[in-house]
Amino acid sequence: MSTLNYLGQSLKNLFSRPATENYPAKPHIYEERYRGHIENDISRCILCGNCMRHCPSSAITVSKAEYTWRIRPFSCVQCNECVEVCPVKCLSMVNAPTKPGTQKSIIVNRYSSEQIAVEQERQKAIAERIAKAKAAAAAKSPNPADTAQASKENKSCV
Amino acid sequence: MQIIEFLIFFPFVIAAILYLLGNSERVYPVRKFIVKGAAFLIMAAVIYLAVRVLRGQMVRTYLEKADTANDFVMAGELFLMCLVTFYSFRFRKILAALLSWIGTIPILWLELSGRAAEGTDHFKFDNLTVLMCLVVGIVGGFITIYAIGYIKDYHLRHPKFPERSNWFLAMLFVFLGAMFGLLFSDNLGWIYFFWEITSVCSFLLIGYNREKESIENSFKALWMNLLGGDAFMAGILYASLALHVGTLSDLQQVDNRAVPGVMIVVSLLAFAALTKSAQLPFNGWLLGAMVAPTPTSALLHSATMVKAGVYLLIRLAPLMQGTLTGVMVTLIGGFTFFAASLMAIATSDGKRVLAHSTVSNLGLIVACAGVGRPESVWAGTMLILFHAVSKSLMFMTVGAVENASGSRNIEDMHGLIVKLPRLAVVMIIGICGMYLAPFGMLVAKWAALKSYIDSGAVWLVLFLVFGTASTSFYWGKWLGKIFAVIHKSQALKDTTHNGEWQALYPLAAMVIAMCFGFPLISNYIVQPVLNQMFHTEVEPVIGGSDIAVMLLMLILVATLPVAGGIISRNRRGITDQNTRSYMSGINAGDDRHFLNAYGDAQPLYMANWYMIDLIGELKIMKPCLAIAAGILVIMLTIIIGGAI
Amino acid sequence: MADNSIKKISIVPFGPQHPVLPEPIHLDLVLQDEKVIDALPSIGFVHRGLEKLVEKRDFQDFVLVAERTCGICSFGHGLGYVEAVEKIMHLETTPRTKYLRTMWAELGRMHNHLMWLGLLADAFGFESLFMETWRLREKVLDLLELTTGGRVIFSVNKVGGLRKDVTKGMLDTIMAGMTVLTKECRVATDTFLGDRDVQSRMRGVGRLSPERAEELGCCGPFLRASGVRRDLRLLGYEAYGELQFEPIVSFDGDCYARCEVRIKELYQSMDLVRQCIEKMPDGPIEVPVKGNPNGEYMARIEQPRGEALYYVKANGTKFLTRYRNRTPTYSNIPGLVETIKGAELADVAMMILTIDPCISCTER
Amino acid sequence: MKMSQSPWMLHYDGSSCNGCDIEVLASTTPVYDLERFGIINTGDPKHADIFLITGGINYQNRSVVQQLYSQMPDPKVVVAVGICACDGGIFKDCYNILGGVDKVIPVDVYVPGCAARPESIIDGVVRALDLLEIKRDRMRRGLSPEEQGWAIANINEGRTGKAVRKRDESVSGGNKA
Amino acid sequence: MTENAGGESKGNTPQGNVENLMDIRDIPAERLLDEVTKIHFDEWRLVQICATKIAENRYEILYTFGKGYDWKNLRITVSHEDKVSSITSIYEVAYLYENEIHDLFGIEIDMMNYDFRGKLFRTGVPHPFA
Amino acid sequence: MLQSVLLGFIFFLLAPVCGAIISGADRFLGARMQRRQGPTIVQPFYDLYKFFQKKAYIVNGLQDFLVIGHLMFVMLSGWIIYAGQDILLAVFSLTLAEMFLCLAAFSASAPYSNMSAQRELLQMTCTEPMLLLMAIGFYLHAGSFLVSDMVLGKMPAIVSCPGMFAGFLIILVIELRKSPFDVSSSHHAHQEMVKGITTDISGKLMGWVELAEWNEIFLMFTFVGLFFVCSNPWSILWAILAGAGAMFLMTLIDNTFPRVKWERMLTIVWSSTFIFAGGNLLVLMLLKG
Ligand code: NFV
Ligand code: SF4
Ligand code: SF4
Ligand code: SF4
Repeated sequence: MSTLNYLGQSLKNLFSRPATENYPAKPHIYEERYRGHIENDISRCILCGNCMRHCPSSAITVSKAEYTWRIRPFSCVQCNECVEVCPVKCLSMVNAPTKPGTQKSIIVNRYSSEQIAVEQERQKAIAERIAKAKAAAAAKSPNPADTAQASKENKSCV
Repeated sequence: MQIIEFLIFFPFVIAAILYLLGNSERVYPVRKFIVKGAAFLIMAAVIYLAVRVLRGQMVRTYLEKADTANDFVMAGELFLMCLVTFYSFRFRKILAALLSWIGTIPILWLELSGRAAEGTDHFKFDNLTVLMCLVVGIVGGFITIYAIGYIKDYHLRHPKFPERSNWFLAMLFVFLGAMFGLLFSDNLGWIYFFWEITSVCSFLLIGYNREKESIENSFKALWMNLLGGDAFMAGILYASLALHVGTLSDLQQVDNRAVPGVMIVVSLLAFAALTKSAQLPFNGWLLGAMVAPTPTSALLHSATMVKAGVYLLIRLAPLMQGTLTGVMVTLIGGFTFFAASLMAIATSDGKRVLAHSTVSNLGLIVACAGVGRPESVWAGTMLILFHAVSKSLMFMTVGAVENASGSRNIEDMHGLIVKLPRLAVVMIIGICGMYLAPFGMLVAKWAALKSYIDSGAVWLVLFLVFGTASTSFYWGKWLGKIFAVIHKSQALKDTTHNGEWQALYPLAAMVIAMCFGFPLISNYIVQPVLNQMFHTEVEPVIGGSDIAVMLLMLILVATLPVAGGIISRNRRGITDQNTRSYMSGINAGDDRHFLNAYGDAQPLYMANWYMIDLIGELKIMKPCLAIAAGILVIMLTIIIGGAI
Repeated sequence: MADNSIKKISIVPFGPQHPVLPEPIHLDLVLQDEKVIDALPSIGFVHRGLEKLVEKRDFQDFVLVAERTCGICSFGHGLGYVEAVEKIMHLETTPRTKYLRTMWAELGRMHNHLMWLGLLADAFGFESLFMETWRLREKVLDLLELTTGGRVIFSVNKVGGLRKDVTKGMLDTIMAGMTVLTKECRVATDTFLGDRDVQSRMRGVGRLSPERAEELGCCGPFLRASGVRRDLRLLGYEAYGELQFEPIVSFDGDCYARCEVRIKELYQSMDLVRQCIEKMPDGPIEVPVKGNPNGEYMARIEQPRGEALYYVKANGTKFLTRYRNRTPTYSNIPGLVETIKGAELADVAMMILTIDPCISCTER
Repeated sequence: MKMSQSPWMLHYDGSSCNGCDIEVLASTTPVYDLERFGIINTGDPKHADIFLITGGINYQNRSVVQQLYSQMPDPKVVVAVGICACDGGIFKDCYNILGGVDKVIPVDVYVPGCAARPESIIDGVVRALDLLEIKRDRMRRGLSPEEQGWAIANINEGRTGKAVRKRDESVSGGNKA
Repeated sequence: MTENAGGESKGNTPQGNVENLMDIRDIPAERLLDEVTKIHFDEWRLVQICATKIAENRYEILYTFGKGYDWKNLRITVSHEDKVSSITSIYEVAYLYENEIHDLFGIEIDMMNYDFRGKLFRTGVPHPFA
Repeated sequence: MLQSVLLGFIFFLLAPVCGAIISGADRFLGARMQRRQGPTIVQPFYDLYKFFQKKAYIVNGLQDFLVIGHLMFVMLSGWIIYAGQDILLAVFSLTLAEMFLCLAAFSASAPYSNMSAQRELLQMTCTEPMLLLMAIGFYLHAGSFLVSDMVLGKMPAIVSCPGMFAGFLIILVIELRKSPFDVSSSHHAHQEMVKGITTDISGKLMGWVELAEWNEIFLMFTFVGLFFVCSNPWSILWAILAGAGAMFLMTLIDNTFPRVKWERMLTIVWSSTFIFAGGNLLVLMLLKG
């Protein structure tokens, strides 16, 4: 037992440099692994919606019809789940956090016009194929289950 | 000087009338008229007397031969003894009777055997007398006025007590008469007689309810006071037989260096005074006396009777200066001041706090008297004045609050400023008068401190500073309770009678007026007392610039409400909006409830600090009594042994 | 008429918003002067109902929710949940996983204890000590951030293994960090344990006897400070069975003892981390998970605050029937209420802190 | 001199997981030291200018949050720290979570992150300082709270236990719908 | 206690084939107090109480007791109509768990020593787990 | 007379500035002792400016009036000292000022305000004996309570009153609301009393309290200085140095002690007052004869 245990430390602290990082003036360097925010390389994204389904805080909305991949950064808990489930690994966790804002923004990634064109092309092709297959199947035997099977397979191989 | 006879006899006459009137409903108006009339007459008389004496600056002795009166006094003493004996046997408290016999029989023997020393005159009055008369007459007068309304309410609230209000009022007047007698008498025997009347009066008044507790307490008061009376008697005996001195003024003339025996007398009288002013080993009776109806407490136990003790001490002050007796008295006084103020912290009953505070303040005065220097006597006298007015005001307000709200517990005075605003303001004035800076008591304390330092009494200084600190604690928290503003609480019905207001307002006004007027009081009333007492021109105790600063403080305090008014009028300037008080974010709609653990609105209750476990009466009363008793016994032994 | 007519009891709310409480808890305090003569807790200001989310999130994703039960012992929550599910699915994780999990759990304990020390210092009004311990805590957080990518929420566990591996360089950094911390923590911990004034605040305050502590269901350091030697790490889950350590007990049962236990645990954790790194095996960090769990199990692990239970009941689908988490604070609350009674108001904050309450854990 | 040079903050933990909570505390400690900006972490709403809330709003703490907000003297800003405070975060589907702080009081700055980093908190607070200045000017010009765009949560009167429950239930119906 | 009748526990669960990895003994609700008294007499401590909804208006309540590092569980099955008797008279600390069960599941618990009357958690939705 | 009145007004000029600088320096040094960068030294001015920019939400109509009373009497006691008047009256006036603040807290009738008002009263009980004894020490040293007599003395008061000085340093900790004796209200964030007596005071009103506090701080350091000044003009330098030293000491103490509980505070302060100041008093009185 003793008194004034901390006196020395207080004095030492007084004469040593403060531990403070001068943050806004001196930018912080984030750890490489730090989970800051999600970015999507939309050119590779296939809008499969896997990320949307797995996101625990429903931050991602994928809309095939609009060719958009939306994320609400003010809802994203940076769990990295979407990155892990993305089949084409187009998502990445960037190590800088989202800046605070006065509004809860939404980031919308939309296919570029070329991409849309390509995609539309492909959709059309698929639709044609399906239509063809359907017609063929209908001609053979009208079994709806098979059709569904087929369409599912189609989807996943896109 | 018929006025003296008037002051002594008139109250007795009124008492007799009041008693004979009985207490049926019919006589109330008459009685009210008589009491008020008598009170105002007494007040007028003392003021008249005061003006005359102060203008003349004279000391007058009076009534050289008074054989009939002497016989009368003897008869009276006998009567008192019989009365006490009767009551003691009736309630099986033989101690009181014994003490009474011990006190009375030797005196009677002394008188009858003719060995009593012949003094010069039986009556004497000087500025000190007049000052005390003013206190007794004016404060006492207001208290009697207050008592009429009070006692009526009291019986309404306590139907179980037998109504004897005629007797009650009569006793108050008897007491006033006795008090005047005590003040004017110079003859020690007479002083003793009146002294005993006050003791018995207080005994009777304390036992007014005739309950078990009040009877207990009344006998406690009686035996303690009679014990003091016995010491008084012993003093008279010694003075008469050994020194051949029969009057107070003769006693004062004796040179205490030449005649060491005089210190025995002084010590014995001082002992008597200590019991009467409820100093520490004897403070029990004053605390017990709080069972009596409030006017009793106000009159006997704050304003007047207990002042008889300190009055005597102040008279003896020049003799005590620098002697062992002085040391004894200052020690007891200082210690009482400190200990009683500690005990007051741990008390929540309003009247009991007042009782402790009275004891504590009397301790201060006693210590002042014990020091015996001009400044200290000045301080003591000022303290008597301010204390009498403020304390009786406090007692009466507490009584009125009790009548209106049903409780005199300080805890129940929470938010009094909203509940009973008028009484609260009066009470605030009273409390401020008791201890806050620019008010009277503080001025006196300033002087007391100075004189203690000058007299070199280290212990006394320490007692004073620590005692002052604890004093502010208990007054502060009381004041805080009053000031608490509870959101949305309603005013209670103020049942205070007109008659009570007629006493409260003037006294409150007096507290304030005396604060502003203290330089005048000092100059015209107190300073002459000192001059007479010390037979020199005593320098003004408090300097000019100090007075200026004190007045400045007063003016600041006085302008505060005005400033506050202006601020409140332009509320937008300073404050904008009312909000709820902070309760960790769970006020339930108002400032009085919060959401408790069960999710219900729980009324908030805030109590004051009492530190019962640290300084509660149960904890420290006994040690304090032991210490004080030890001091007394040891010092008395040394003094008396030394003198003999 | 001695003072029996006295009303000297105040009833005041303590919390939910109160500067000494980092988290909302509410106590109705009944005070006499400042002595607490009765206290009644109420909780629910942080109740979110996350246990019910198992019915909406699949059992793999739910670990992300589970670890967000609490930002302080988040690693443990993830671990407990994952353990329960793995047990039901009869999965045996790889050795490296076990060691890494153990290491992180101990790092988590360190950051928790340092945080707690700071808050305790603050509760008895020692601000500079608070600053000091939190400065040290930042170093632990840096290590955690380096390895997991999060400062308080780590998201490294998953059913069957880990999401992230740790490189050799990182392990070295941690090793170095431990050395620095062991050295730097000394001044602060010595002040806690040695300073007379600090002791005057803690010694003899909030005593709890071992029998009573058991009866009230206390756990963790709170219990061990009362002299009961119970530390669930001795069960040997994950890699604990292979590490050398001895549970820390103290016998006074007062605030000082609790502080002592936690400080010793702080150093013990440093040691355990070192042991983990030294023994760290190589190998894969996950095993494949097939199918859905079916069954029930109650996993129990030693969290920084004591034993935590994770009850999982699965039904063969990917959504669980029930996930229940009984946290150490939950079972410590009766003990807290017991110790608060008779304490002083000034001690209440400290007393609340000496059980190291975690309300988010408690209320889930 | 600017009033934003001395913003005092009040921190209240809503239904957070503590993660953001300790990060807020951490940002007052040596490494981040909010006091550089004149910020004092006060525990008293009546002295505070910035209201930092972590965690979402649940049915029990919503009146607390509103009350604390109403006890802060104008001008004041609210900073929601962490995803939970922004919109309920990972718990937004829980039965007892109403959502973000903006469900009950107007929020001025949202600080994202789970948990929000001290750096982000500093950014957010610095952001709030400008708003504080703007609000002060608006207040000076005598705009009423409504014109200033703040909804004063009027929760002062008549809310004893039962009333709270009732109102909460009715609101909850609306929100969930 | 290991004489755990696996069959019994299967009977209670709708899925039927839940594998039981813990030491659980199913008892009828009426016997609860007797059993708990016995356990208390053997100096076991109460570790936790937990309720689970197994079907519409069917709940099982799991009482866990511990002694050193050993644990054992009792389980009763109740519905809203039943009144579960409180074990607070035996284990005083059970009040938090029982209040919680009452608040979240709407199961009536009789004679608790601290009854928060459904205000422990004050949830927006009454009995969310029911 | 006029001269002294005018001299007293110097206080009104000096106090806000010096008081603010002192508390700013304290905050700065304190931060550095905690290894933080900390605010700038002029931070208190920003704070005050901020307070006056804010609205004041009051809980009742008495508060503003009582707070103004507090400020007025703190200023009055400063004035008394600088006008060379009676130091004892300055102490009394300070007590009155404190009482006003307590009442402002009491009037809120709220739990934390009320409890800290009780504690504040207790703190006053702790400090008052020492303040009075300090005045007495000065009296014994200079032969009068007048500050003007004291500063014109040959010797500085520290020569005869070292014990008083030691005792005063202890209560200075209370008066400056520093740990370990910051039981009623603290400058640190985490205190069981929330913000102590000022808990229910907000906005502009808080500005007045803050201003009063600067005055009080400056007054306290004036007392420290009074121990060192004498007729020698250089003594003023000593006084300033002593003030600076005391300030540094206070900051250091603030950062090396935990807060004590009230009972311990009472015993520590009263016994140290009794021993240091009482002993000093005894010696002085014996020397005087
Ligand atoms: N340790 C821990 Fe927890 C868990 N489980 C507990 O009460 O902190 Ni938030
Ligand atoms: S999972 Fe990957 S590919 Fe699929 S929508 Fe999301 S980002 Fe695009
Ligand atoms: S990181 Fe997590 S929360 Fe964020 S978008 Fe991806 S899955 Fe959703
Ligand atoms: S945002 Fe994340 S870290 Fe912050 S409180 Fe919510 S869950 Fe916890």
